[in-house]
Amino acid sequence: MHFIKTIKITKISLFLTLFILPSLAVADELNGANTAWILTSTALVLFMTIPGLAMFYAGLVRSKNVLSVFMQCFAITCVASILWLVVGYSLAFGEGNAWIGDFSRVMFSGIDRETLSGDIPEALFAMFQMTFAIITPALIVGAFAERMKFSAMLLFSGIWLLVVYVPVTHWIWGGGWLAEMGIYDFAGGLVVHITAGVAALVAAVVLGPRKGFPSTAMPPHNLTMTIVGAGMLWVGWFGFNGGSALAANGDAAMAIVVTHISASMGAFTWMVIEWKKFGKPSALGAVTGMVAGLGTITPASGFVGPGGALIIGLLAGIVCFSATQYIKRVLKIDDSLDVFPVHGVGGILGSLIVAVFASTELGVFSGYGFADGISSIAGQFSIQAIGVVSIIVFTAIATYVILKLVSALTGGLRVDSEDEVQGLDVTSHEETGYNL
Amino acid sequence: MHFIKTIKITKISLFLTLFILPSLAVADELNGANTAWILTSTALVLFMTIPGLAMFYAGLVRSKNVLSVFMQCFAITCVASILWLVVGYSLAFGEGNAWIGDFSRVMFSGIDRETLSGDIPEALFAMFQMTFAIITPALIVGAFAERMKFSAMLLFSGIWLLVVYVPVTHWIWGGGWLAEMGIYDFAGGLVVHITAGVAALVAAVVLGPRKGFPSTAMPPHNLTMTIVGAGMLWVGWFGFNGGSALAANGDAAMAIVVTHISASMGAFTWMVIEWKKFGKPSALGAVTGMVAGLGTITPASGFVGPGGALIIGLLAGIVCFSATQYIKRVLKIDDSLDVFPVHGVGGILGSLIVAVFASTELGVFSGYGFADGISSIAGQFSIQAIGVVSIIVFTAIATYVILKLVSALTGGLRVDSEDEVQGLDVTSHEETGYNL
Amino acid sequence: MHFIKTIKITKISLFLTLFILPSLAVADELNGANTAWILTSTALVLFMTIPGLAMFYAGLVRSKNVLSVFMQCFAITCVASILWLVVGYSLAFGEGNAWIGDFSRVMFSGIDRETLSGDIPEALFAMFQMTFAIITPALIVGAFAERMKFSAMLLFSGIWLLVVYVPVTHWIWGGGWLAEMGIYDFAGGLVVHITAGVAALVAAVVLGPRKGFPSTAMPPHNLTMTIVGAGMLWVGWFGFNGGSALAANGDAAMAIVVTHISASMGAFTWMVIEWKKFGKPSALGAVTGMVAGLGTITPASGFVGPGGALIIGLLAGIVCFSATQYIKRVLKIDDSLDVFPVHGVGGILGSLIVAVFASTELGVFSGYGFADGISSIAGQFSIQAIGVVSIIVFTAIATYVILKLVSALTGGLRVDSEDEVQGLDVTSHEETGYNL
Amino acid sequence: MKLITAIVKPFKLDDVREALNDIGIAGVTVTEVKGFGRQRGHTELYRGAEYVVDFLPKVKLEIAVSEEQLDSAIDAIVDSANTNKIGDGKIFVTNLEKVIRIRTGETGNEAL
Amino acid sequence: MKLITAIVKPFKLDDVREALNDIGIAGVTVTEVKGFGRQRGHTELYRGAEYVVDFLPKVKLEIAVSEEQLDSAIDAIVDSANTNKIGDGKIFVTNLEKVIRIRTGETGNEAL
Amino acid sequence: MKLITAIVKPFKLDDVREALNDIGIAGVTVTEVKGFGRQRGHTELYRGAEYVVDFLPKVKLEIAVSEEQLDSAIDAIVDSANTNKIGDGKIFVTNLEKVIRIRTGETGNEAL
Ligand SMILES: Nc1ncnc2c1ncn2[C@@H]1O[C@H](COP(=O)(O)OP(=O)(O)O)[C@@H](O)[C@H]1O
Ligand SMILES: Nc1ncnc2c1ncn2[C@@H]1O[C@H](COP(=O)(O)OP(=O)(O)O)[C@@H](O)[C@H]1O
Ligand SMILES: Nc1ncnc2c1ncn2[C@@H]1O[C@H](COP(=O)(O)OP(=O)(O)O)[C@@H](O)[C@H]1O
Repeated sequence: MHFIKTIKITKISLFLTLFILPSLAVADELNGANTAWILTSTALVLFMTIPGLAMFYAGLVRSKNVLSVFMQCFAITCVASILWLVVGYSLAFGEGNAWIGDFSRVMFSGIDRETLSGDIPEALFAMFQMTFAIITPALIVGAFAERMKFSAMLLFSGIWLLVVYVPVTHWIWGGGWLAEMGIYDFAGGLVVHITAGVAALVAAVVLGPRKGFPSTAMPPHNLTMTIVGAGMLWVGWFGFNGGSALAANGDAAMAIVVTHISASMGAFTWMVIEWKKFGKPSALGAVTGMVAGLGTITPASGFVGPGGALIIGLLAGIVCFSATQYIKRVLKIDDSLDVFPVHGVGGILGSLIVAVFASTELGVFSGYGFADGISSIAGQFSIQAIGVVSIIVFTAIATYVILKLVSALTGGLRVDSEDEVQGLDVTSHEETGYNL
Repeated sequence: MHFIKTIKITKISLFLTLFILPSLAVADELNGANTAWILTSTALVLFMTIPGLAMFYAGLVRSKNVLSVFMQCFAITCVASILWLVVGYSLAFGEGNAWIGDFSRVMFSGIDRETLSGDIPEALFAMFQMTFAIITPALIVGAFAERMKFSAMLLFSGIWLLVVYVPVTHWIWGGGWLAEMGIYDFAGGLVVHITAGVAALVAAVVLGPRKGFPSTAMPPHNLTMTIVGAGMLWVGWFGFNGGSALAANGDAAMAIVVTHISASMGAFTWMVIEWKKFGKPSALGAVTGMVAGLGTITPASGFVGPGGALIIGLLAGIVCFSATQYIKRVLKIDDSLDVFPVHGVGGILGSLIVAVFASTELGVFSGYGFADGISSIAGQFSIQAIGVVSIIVFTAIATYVILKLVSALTGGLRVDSEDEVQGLDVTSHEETGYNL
Repeated sequence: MHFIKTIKITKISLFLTLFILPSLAVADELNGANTAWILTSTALVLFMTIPGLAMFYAGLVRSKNVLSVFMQCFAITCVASILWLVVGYSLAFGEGNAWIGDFSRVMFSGIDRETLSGDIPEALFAMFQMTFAIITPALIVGAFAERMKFSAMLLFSGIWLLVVYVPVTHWIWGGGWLAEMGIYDFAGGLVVHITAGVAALVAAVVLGPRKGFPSTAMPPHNLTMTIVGAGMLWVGWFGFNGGSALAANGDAAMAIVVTHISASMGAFTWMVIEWKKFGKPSALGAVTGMVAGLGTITPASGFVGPGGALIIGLLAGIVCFSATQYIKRVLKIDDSLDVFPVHGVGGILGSLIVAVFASTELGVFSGYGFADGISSIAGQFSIQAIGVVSIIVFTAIATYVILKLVSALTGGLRVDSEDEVQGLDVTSHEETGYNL
Repeated sequence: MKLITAIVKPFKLDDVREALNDIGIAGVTVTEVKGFGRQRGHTELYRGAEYVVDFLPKVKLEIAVSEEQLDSAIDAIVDSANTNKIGDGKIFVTNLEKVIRIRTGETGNEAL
Repeated sequence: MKLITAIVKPFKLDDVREALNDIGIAGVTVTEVKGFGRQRGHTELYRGAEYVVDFLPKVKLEIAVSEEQLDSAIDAIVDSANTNKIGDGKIFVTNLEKVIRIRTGETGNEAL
Repeated sequence: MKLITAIVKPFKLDDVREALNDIGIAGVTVTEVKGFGRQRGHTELYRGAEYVVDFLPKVKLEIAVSEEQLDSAIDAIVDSANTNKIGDGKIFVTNLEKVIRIRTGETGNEAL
């Protein structure tokens, strides 16, 4: 996204000017309008995690674990923010090399109120990026909900942020090796959704299923909470994708249009599938399809048009629906809140299919062209495929290792079986969600 | 609103330039600040529907129907968005004639990232308008809640959007016959609230009351949800009315001021009436008065001042309170969540009274003047009255015909009586809202 | 904040130009970008009160009083808005003298759509300030929740707004005597949090504890509601502190960065303290620490850097945690929802400590310098201390007198004991929160 | 004295109470319960995970009556709660050895 | 053995439990119920639609006791739950034929 | 006929129902209750205010059975609900004088 879009103009020089040495970009002037929009977008993306995603997830668990999910999302928000300030931003967006940034921005040093990144304050750029660094580990929570130790969860999320999220961000948005290749990831299909989705799948397998899965029914305790959270995610996503234009202009507007259309189409498609297949469309299905549509359009949102978005939303609904059934019913993996089939699969789908719908030659389904120097769907597709595969492999291995390490450090990743039965709210936090 | 405000300057030419052929408006430059504010406003108006309105309504029904209301709001959001993209926007804002637009913008064709509408991207204008096209049919949900078939609801909403909302929008904001007359409707008193309110009344009558109405008590199942939704509506309305200025300037600021004042005064008035009449002010009363105040100020929000807003809010409280009592207690019509007495009556009141408080000669209650070429309250009032009456009549007839048609297509508009008793959540969506 | 930051440039003249006689500031031009951001910020700050703070508080009471808390927050919103329009803004920001404004802006007279305040519309500045005038009395609700008469509450809040909030605002942001001294209060540590916190303590003492306190357990009835409200407060605070820059620039960006960091650190610290002290970190603890971090950074948010914010958040967690324990366990004062220990103590802490971290000589913990003409931590600190002490004393005395007056007028501040047992929802509002 | 425990469909509660009222019985204590029996529940699907809801919401009425009221009370309940559909519920009768009104200390039929 | 079923006002629950505790009875099972009786409910208004809430929230305590404990238990409940206001509730006593503690299989008074 | 009232731990509900099913008893009425007994609750802390939750969530099963089914039903419950930990719960048996199926008016064992 951020990086990629500008690099198309004068690849290396702009890169240096805008991102690595922003304080030197004296020639550039602050653009107040763009700043206003990114300030807003930052609030919107934070809103996605708290309370949006927290509610979306918390409504899906059993009522004895509702606070534990909220607590995980909140604690991750705090820890990720502090880590991002201390070292994360610097390692992700500091110049460094093709693989990792450097320590030039540790504690946001060198970032003054006047320092710019492009034509917005660098403090704002770093803050906007912080909200992405928050939501990504928070997404993984859905995989290990209702059974992971709070201490292990915290340690895992912090390490994972630095070891997985930060380098991948550098590769794609920080001028790293995938950026150099011309990969397309407007707002985080690879950086956010694939990393989170794959980590979720690995975590679900390593932790094992919840006690009783899949024989015992574990229906969502409060679907109204989940739907309200879904609504907030939808709205917040305007900041996620629209803000990734880093400007208040037609790019941002079109990003919002395609985002919205894909969400609508994803939800509608999922609804229709359930209607056909099970006889009744469910509200949970509709909002799941919506999230699938949003996740899938994310990497493509700056590169495709409304027609493309319609197809992307349609495919998101079909593919993510099938993936959900497959993981749960066939593989019987307890990725409890379906993080991988929705975000992981959606992210993969979107990161690949952007190569098609970015094409300017599809009539009403056209997009806005390929990366600099690339002239065909196949050309763009192969770069996207390289990115997808390498990030899947890297994330899977790194996540596995981190989990094993954390397990060793905390004496096991899971709470003990009795606590799991009684619920994490009381046993881990000495609280109960509801006393109605 | 959008259209009307500009037409005052150089009526036809500007109209052509800004709205019908925006891509030709090459002379105009993108205004980043206005774009930033309308991007934000778009998010705010979507936020009004999901989760705002959905929560407001869902809290008012019985707990066995809570998900069905959420599902209706979500499904309408999806369907209205897709229809707006495919054909709705083009028919509403395409040049066309005095009655309807054309097909020049089908699938947003001709809208590029650089295309402007006035000084903001046309993609953004179309998207902002899309959020209005979403909330209008969603408002009607309150009338047929707890008893309408999901399939019939979906079909009705889609057809109604194209047959009622789209042409009325064209008449008023798309340069149609009412626009030509100089009608005032800043943010949708006629376009949104009267159409939705009247359609609600017709739907309530055609569908008939809920089983048990009015003898059985049907208290709101979760007023906290309703109040939270009300808060979101209030905040979101800043985007609805403030965004309708299509600029980040004093007009937007003043629109927000009067919106806020009318809401405060509407809520306060309703509260006081209940206090006097029933001995106790209720929270539901307060938020209902707030919505009445918001709905009533909507058509007037760009034309009146804070003093006028105070009076408008006061009248909104009094008139909508009386209307609610009348419809429910005297006429015994089961407009279940009071859509007509609040939105319909509020919309009518506001659309007429703007003719008074737009006057610049009322001292502290003055507004910002009449439409171009009109010089008296009576002059403006007669135009407003023509608009109100014709839109009421058109909406009522069209809604009735659509309902009959949908009924024929879906084998009856209502779920069967046993399903109604058991609740729509389980019978239509195979889910339950709460498993606390 | 607003005032203070500009006064540094050319103290008195700018003051006159920008704030007292804004309509004369003809030389200044509207800045659309700043307007866009303050429009957004205004929505965000309203969002903090409704539904944010209302949910935060309502979740903490027992379910029989949930609507009464919502109702109090909503009614205060209405009344404060109307009072602000009628006379509050004029008395706070009208030129007047060192102690109080004047009547030049009564009913916003003289404020046209073109009138500017600095480079944004004055209508917007007045509206933005209105949202601060709403949240401050609403914060006090937490002290007398579950037992105060609705009529007494309404009367108290209205009078308190005019007698306490309005003059203090004038002293600090309206060019009054503390402004003249060069006091630092970027977004309302003194104006908002100290006044509300001290008033809360006084109200808790004057009203006396809830029936049963402290022997009977009164656990929060819905912590999920509280946490969701907390999330909204966090997001909305970006508008509160970021908007107080009155511009979309690096100052706003940095204000958001330090706000976010302090919130994260406050929450994290509280969590760790509970973990150490009680064995388990609680979600309620985490969000309380977050609010403490936010309240504490508020006065400092435009003057300190991210390093300073980290320390401020840490101290907020430690100090406010201790204060909570002390008030509740040692003093046994039933400040029911801990308004004083969190907001009052946080506000005091932040208002004093800004004198340290504004210093430019603390390396990575540096801020952006002292007020005009002040050159040392001690210098700034003594001004801050004068402000803190005088506002505490003034607020305490005035609040006490108002409460006694209101008590006389309404025949006692509390509902009768039976109504308290049955709950305020039914006895004061004839409603119940939940019929699940 | 006898204690009647009746398990009926929730939407029949008002009818039953009215029928009891008509024969002069105003005191009833009601509990929301889950019923398992011949009548089957339904299946809910959450993202494809099946969840068989095998209980049905019912309400339980407990009514203390004097011997004389017993038969008319039973008849009143049967008549008003009957929908002729499976799951209409049951009536159980147990012997009540003692009844006391807390407010007054009255016992026996007086206390009903 | 006897089964005492007491219906009392919710805010009296703690007092009753304490009173029972004082006479050596620690085991109680409590259910939230809706009570209909002489005491009248209230009317709620939702946008002018009246809703008569004719039930009152009550709690039901079930206490299995030995014959010897019966009278003191009844006295304890009456004393602690009494507010001298209408709606204070009732006590019902039925005969218990058998009591079993699931954990140990103990029966009779042992199992209480 | 007898009425069995069993108080068990919530997570054992499914096991108990299955065990009853296995011996041919399908009808059960279940209530969520709060239990007080030997087993202790826990303490919750809200911003330092201690709140002793001294009750434990339990479920109460009511099962009407014929005399013949009584013993096997009791055994089934004891076996399936037993975790050998304190708080496993109790079984109470009372005499049922009458049972009526509302739908058909059948009485006695037929009605079960
Ligand atoms: N043996 C029993 N003991 C206790 N409750 C029973 C028993 N059998 C049925 N019930 C209750 O009665 C309700 C209705 O019974 P069911 O068998 O479904 O239909 P019917 O009443 O028509 O025979 C059940 O849901 C359950 O609550
Ligand atoms: N005949 C009855 N059978 C069962 N429960 C009863 C009966 N009469 C009263 N109750 C219960 O006792 C409660 C109190 O009874 P009520 O008549 O209101 O006052 P009082 O206890 O002073 O006589 C009722 O709310 C109801 O729950
Ligand atoms: N005397 C009693 N009367 C009614 N219910 C009881 C009685 N004693 C215990 N119970 C119920 O049984 C549950 C378990 O009892 P408890 O004493 O905790 O352990 P155990 O079942 O191992 O003896 C309690 O929570 C309560 O619901």
